[in-house]
Amino acid sequence: MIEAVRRTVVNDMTIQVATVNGSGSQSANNILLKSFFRMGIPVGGKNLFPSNIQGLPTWYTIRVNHRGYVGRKAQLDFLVAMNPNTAKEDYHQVVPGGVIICDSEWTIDPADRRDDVAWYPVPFAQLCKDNVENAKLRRLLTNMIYVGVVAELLGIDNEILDAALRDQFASKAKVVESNRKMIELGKDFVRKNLAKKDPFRVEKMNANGNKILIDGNSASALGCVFGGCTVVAWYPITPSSSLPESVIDFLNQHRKDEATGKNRFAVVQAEDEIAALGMVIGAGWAGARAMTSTSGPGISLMSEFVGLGYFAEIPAVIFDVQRVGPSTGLPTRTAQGDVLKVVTLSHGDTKHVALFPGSVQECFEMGWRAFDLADRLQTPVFVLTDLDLGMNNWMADPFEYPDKPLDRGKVLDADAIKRLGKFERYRDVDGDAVGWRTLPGTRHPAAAYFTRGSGHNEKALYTERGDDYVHLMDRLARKHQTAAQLVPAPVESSDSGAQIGVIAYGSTDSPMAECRDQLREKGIRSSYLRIRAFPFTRAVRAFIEKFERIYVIEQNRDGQMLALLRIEYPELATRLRSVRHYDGLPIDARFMSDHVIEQEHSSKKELIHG
Amino acid sequence: MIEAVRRTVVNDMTIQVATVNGSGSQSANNILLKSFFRMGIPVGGKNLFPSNIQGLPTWYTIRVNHRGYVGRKAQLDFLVAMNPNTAKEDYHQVVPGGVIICDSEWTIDPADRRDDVAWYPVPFAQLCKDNVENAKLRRLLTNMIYVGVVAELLGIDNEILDAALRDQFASKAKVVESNRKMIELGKDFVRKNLAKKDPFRVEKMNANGNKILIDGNSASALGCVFGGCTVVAWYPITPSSSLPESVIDFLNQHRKDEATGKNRFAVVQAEDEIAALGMVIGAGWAGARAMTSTSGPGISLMSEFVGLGYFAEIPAVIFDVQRVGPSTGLPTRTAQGDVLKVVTLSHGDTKHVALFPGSVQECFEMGWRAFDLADRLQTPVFVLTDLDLGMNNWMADPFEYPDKPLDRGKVLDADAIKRLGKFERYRDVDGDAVGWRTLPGTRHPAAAYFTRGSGHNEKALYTERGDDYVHLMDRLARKHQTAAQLVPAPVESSDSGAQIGVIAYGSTDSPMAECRDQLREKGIRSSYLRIRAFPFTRAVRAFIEKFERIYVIEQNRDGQMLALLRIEYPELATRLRSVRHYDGLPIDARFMSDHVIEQEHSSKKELIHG
Amino acid sequence: MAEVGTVNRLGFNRQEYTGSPSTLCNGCGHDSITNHIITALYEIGADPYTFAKMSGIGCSSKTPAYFLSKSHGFNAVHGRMPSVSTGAKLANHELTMLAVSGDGDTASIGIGQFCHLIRRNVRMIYVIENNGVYGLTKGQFSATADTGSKQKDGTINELETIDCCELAITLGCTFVARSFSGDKKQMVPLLKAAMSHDGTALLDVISPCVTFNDHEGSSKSYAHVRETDTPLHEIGYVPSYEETVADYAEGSETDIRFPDGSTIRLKKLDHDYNPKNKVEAVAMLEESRKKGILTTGLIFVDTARKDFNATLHMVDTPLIRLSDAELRPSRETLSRIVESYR
Amino acid sequence: MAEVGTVNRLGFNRQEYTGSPSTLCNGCGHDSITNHIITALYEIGADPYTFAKMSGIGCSSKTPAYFLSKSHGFNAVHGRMPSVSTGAKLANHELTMLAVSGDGDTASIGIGQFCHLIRRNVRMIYVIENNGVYGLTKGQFSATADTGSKQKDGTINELETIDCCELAITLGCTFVARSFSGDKKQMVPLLKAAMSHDGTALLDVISPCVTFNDHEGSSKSYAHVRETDTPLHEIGYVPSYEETVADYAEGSETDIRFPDGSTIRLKKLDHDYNPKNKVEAVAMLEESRKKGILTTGLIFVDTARKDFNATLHMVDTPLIRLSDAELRPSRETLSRIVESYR
Ligand SMILES: Cc1ncc(C[n+]2csc(CCOP(=O)(O)OP(=O)(O)O)c2C)c(N)n1
Ligand SMILES: Cc1ncc(C[n+]2csc(CCOP(=O)(O)OP(=O)(O)O)c2C)c(N)n1
Ligand code: SF4
Ligand code: SF4
Ligand SMILES: [Mg+2]
Ligand SMILES: [Mg+2]
Repeated sequence: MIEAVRRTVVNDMTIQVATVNGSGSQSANNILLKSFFRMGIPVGGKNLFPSNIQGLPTWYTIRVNHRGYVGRKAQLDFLVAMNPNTAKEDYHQVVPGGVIICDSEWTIDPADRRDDVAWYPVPFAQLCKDNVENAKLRRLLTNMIYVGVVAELLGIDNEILDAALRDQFASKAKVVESNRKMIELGKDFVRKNLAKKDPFRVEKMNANGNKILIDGNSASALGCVFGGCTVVAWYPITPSSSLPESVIDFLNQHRKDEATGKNRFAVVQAEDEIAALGMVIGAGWAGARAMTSTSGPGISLMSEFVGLGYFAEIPAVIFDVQRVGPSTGLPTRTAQGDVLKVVTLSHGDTKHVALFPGSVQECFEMGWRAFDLADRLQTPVFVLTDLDLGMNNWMADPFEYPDKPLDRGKVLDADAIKRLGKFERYRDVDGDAVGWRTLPGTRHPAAAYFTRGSGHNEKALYTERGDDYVHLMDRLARKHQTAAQLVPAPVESSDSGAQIGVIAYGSTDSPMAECRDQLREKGIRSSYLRIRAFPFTRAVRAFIEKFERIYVIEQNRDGQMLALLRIEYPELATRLRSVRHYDGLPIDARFMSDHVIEQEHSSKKELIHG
Repeated sequence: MIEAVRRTVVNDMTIQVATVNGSGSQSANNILLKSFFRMGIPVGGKNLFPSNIQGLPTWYTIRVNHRGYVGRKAQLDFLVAMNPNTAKEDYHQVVPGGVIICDSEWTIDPADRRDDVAWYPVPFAQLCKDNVENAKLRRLLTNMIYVGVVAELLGIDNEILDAALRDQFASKAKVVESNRKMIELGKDFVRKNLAKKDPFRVEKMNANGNKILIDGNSASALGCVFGGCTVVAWYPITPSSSLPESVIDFLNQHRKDEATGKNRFAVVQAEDEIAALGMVIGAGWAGARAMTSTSGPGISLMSEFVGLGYFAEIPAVIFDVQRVGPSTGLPTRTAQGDVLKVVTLSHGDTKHVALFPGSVQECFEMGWRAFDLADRLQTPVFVLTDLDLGMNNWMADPFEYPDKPLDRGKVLDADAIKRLGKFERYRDVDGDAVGWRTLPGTRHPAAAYFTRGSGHNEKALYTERGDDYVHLMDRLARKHQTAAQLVPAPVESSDSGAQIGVIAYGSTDSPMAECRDQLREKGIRSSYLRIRAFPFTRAVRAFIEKFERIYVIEQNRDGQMLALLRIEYPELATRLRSVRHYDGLPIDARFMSDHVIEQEHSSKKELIHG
Repeated sequence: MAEVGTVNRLGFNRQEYTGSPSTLCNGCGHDSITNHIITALYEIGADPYTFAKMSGIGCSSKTPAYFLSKSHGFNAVHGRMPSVSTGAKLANHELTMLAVSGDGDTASIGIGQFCHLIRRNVRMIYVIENNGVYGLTKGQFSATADTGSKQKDGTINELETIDCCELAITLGCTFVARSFSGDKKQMVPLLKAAMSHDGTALLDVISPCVTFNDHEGSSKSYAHVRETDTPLHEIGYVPSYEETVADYAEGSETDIRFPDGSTIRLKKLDHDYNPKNKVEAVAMLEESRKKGILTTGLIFVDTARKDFNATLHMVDTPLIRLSDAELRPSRETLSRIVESYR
Repeated sequence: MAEVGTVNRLGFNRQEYTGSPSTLCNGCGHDSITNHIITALYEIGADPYTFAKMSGIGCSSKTPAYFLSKSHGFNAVHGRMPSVSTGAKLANHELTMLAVSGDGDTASIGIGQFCHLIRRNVRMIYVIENNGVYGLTKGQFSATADTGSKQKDGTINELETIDCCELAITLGCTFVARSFSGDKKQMVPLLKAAMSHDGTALLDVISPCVTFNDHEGSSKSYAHVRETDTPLHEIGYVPSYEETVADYAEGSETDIRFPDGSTIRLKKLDHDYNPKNKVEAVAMLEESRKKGILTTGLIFVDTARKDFNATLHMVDTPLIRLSDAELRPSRETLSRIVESYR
């Protein structure tokens, strides 16, 4: 039996909708998400979907939190169970004191009948049957009933909800109408038939200021557009596809010649990832800003071309929206499992530049900066996001317009060569280890050079000489040092009197504030360094030097960032500890803090005993 | 002016023949090499050739050394200059007191006229013209004149030389005859026209006992044949090609059905490296012992399939005969630049098993053992050699016949399943983290399972559950620990009272004895650990723990083995120092000892000042 | 055709040829093909323990999980199923290789391996479940999308389409058929014949994607395919263990005999078509492309060429069944070899 | 043909179209092709500053270093030149893409990219220097090795040969020619025409490897090629800036006009051949294969299809010349976009 709840819980809950994919619940969930958002309550939405198209279990989780914790929280308060196949398991996910909404017609096994939650049965199927004639539409529209139910139970603002509904279906008045009707049905049912027995409520607040709600792939795509990218070559793969697909949409909207309607860009859906990167390399060589986007298997396939880009020094931007696993793995789950792989990609001695956006703002910002970096450094630049960041919706401050013009890097045109009197492609004339380049088509007899992935000297002539090779490889190593000057520095945030350091990167940032609050509650003050790029900048070493124990928290099995830090800072290696989460769900704050606390305790024990 | 030399130098010299490739000098060099070898003098031959087919400079270096130092020695004693295009540079490579043989018709720039060497002009072109009618044959036969010249100057045993000549041209009496004639011409010319002014001589000794002379690729190929390999899929690439090509030869000789003449093997020249490994994976899955062989670019292309092999647990053997560079690099130069790349190959969390043969014996032994390991561990196993080891001729003790029968690993047939009553492909029933497998075609209703690179549970059923994934990945990590029990342990060799440790692997072993003697001369006693596999066995840690300073010596820019050691042993990371050689030539003893000594001195300085 | 009772000649009922339940969209063409495969296997009395089910990645490539649960299956990586199949077949030639791929898996990323598989004539059944789009990644055009076909969002394919049948014929494929997932009557005998064929048997089956490519303007929608489907002939399959009964009028039929003794019988429809002529086949496909029709049936067959295992002169014993003694040469052999390096 | 003086219409002498000295074997067919390329460029008065020389890996792929030293060149990775070329052409469509590849580079590892390049009809000249072997890795058979051809060590190729011309035609290639490195008279006008062609212009040139594939029993030896070479027609090229003079008898010639105003004139030899018919082209190639002859000439041409840049509806300005303002939308645009996510 549920205890009568007096206390109310306002603007702090995790709601999960359990459905099947292909059932159109995404619109319903978006409307809920947007409503909370516009009520000024911090919110985050995460979609947990299967690697298929229709009919398999899918969960959408909305976290509403007045303190701004919008990372994943494993504990579930509020369940909308729409999928009978997973209901049994779903029921048991809810915390005591939580809420379960399900179809009143379902027979529920007594073993699953929890009496520590508020149980709201709703005759979804029946309501729908009674109110929707078109059988095809029924499945779609059922979802709107739960929107109404949830809205009524939680007290979502009516006007805001209706505006979110209208936005969702744009201008299609008829669609809006039929959906609105279903929402009303849901609300009405609650009002007439259900007594509120749970503590959860939402109330307008003002925490979201100027913020927007956007997924990381759209943000990265915008970064590409504002980074001046003109050539996009890609091959579809989850969870990356929506990135280039968004680029296409944005380019079509914002990069056409108004007079002729023609494209100031080229997008090619390549035959595979090898060809995709090949096209990017070709375009970059010819002087365009070019990018591709992929996930794990594509990264593996791109290995050989990445080595060419590194060795022949050709700009390219590669987005890796990481997913789980070696091989095909879990295509619809999130991970940070390519970090070490990407920065050492391809055979032989290579070290690549990689950026790790930690938020959708940074997807945008590093998105455009990646093109500047690639041109400036004349090398492939990776931008590593992940499924969680890329495909889920996140709140963000409005994106800032680039603070500097496009940096095309060191390119000489015919006039410049005339002035200089000579040109040698691979000579380090400026001490930054980056040579000047010319573009094909440059009208000067000294402009041409031959690009190759085999041995070449400063004049770009073929060579097999050992000293030439060493000279080139040493310069490339120095170029990596130049890169360390140019990549985004890490971001530090410190408690006063911090006892430990915490290092994370990418989407692992999102539950970090919550995690550190949890640590603080246990008396552990921490300093947090968010790494934003490889090569590491000086600040990374400085941070590690400050603490005896630093926890490197990441979402892979093998501690890939940890490995990189150990390689780069052997003398600090023993300070580094590891917290790793790799079940494919976004890491949550409790997991992080529990593991840090546990290791802190055992380290203290060691001190006492040892 | 050359000083009159009284002292003689017996059985200790480095001879270099400078020619152009495609000129047929290989036969001449082989005859010389074999003659020294059969005279019982330790000898090693290294071919330095360009990445083209005909007409470019090529150098063949023979090191003769009574102490058994047959690794590369950068210093050159004895030059046979047959290539006018490189002569200028070649002359200056010779040590004072050395020898230069060249064509007496060449005009030599006074600046190149060294008077600190013994200079022997020989009218090669003229002798040839006078004695060979067929103009086409002339170029080939010229080489035999220098064989005669060298033989006479050094005192190569006549009978042995003639036997080597006959072996070289097998049974072709006419060819032997015409070549013999040229050798005699050379000898005769020396006898009649040249006064010996250099100290170098060879004399029969008895250092080679039972030894053989063989290249690493042939040895590896023999390993495959004795490892029971039945399916070979490959794609040509230097310096790997001669490995599968030797496998083909050996299989044709030793693995035919005598009755029908049919093949008990299948060799496919695949369309590329992706397909090559795909075929190997398919064959391994079906139960065959299968292998492929490649070099750097092929390794990059194989990434995706390697990840599948790791994740779906399919045996495969992959030889990587390493060459220089990222991208195409220097295809005909040697390196150890794939070490880190190979053991972490493919996206996501992967850790692969790799063997590092340090000699031709080990190419053979690890060659066959790799198949046992792959079957036992059900995973791709890499065997990493390099151009130096693979394509050059090395002395070796006769190969030992495998000390145990083929180990086909954990395979259940229909009877076994009947007995057991059930079968679950990916369950760790024995605690070694390796499941039992069945082969397609097994006649039992419970035998079939579905192999996939996507998420799977113990029953090989598709799953996207986080706990299943973690369970699987953790087992794979444990399997790596099992591997550490099975791979070859490192080999240790210690000076009493050793002050430092030295770690090397693969072909870096060959000059190590010489290097440690050089260190000893400078008062530095060392212990040497030769790593033979990844994962590291316990002995590696134990070794590092013994010394304050351990030098990891390897042939790549980035210290790839060093990186692996730092990742695996962070608490020992600061003990590890690095000596890296990466100009594409085999590392030589002096380079190693100089660099160790230099760092030893600076470490001592540090101790004094700090 | 064999009378369909509750069990077939091996004593198996139809159920025993099925697999786990499909997770594809309701109405997906691929599920129909799965059914046809099950029917063909059941009717022909196939021995499940001899099969290896091969596929790449995609909705189509998932389907081997949905039939023949008693057979081993291998879901390889995207576009690389041909090489894995080649390796497996070399290892054990007694396996009947039954492969399913998608148009993206075959004609986009996989076209290289597809070409070389055909060149080698590896004995296998290769079914392309061709919907003109990448189903699993949500509907992008594949390389088999027809020129002028429309995507759901209105985008038109302006690129040339790759006709896998024409490509295969050009490359010397020895069995090339085209069909439609909705045409059980045609597909089942074609599948049976494919199993009898000693070489690569390609079936390019138009298999509509109801979720992403079944709308107006799509040339691979059910409606459009039904409208333009033009069979070359009526097809009957007579297994080796049944007697051939001549029940057609003289001249109206062609019999093609496979090395295993079975026969495929092509009954002429409105015009003559000779599936043994490469150039005629190409001409027919070009004509169909021009006319915008989908010609289905057995387009080309050549029963004379050697399969890959034969080309490689392999022994009859499957390699995986060779004994240790047959695999590892003797101690004496090693000594002899070593001796030759002295 | 233009009178060959010491300089051409741009004032360049022949020397200015050369590159660094070849490092190939003496007598290698590839060196002859290099010469024909230089001749064609010189005669036509090509502007070296507009060229991009593309290649993969192999002896053949080295040759771009041996011509047009004033042009940028790109020696990509093995088999992947087509994608790199596609990218470069998209970035700057004013570049004249002149690509050289080998038979291994194109038909083995590169066949996937080759197929898709053709499908896209990227405007470029694509010369396959076809010797049937991998020269650079010492003579292994490639996928274009003819069935029955013998290797130096006596091994016979028992696999089907891939005919790159037939393959290209099947895939819709818009300019397909075959020639022989030793036939300057045929190759030079073909190369000129290829430069005029608005799409992918394929020249599959048999180019004997003297070191590994020029022996008795090889179907790609000089001797065998000379013996079996059968030209389809005599070829003349009239550039746009010259007047066409009708100097052939009525009916004995075919003129094909390219969009740039130039014309290729095919003079009939012993039989009629129409290079505009796909099926006829395939039939001819099949016939040649059967007869064991090497038919050379312009096999197929289609001047109507759009090239890839046109298919992509790209602006006339090369992408690399767009201004920063054209590339980066305004501050206001960003605000508007951001607004839409509120
Ligand atoms: C290397 C790689 N790239 C991309 C993907 C993503 N991917 C999965 S299925 C698929 C396309 C499948 O299309 P098709 O073969 O036509 O099968 P369908 O789903 O249409 O049946 C792609 C691109 C992948 N799994 N691996
Ligand atoms: C990925 C990769 N695999 C293999 C090689 C080795 N390789 C270099 S050239 C070549 C074959 C070249 O043959 P072809 O294209 O016919 O050129 P040819 O030398 O005959 O002119 C190969 C296999 C390579 N460079 N890269
Ligand atoms: S998405 Fe298309 S191809 Fe995939 S299961 Fe659904 S209908 Fe079939
Ligand atoms: S090996 Fe053959 S292809 Fe290569 S350069 Fe020599 S002759 Fe030419
Ligand atoms: Mg498809
Ligand atoms: Mg070739």
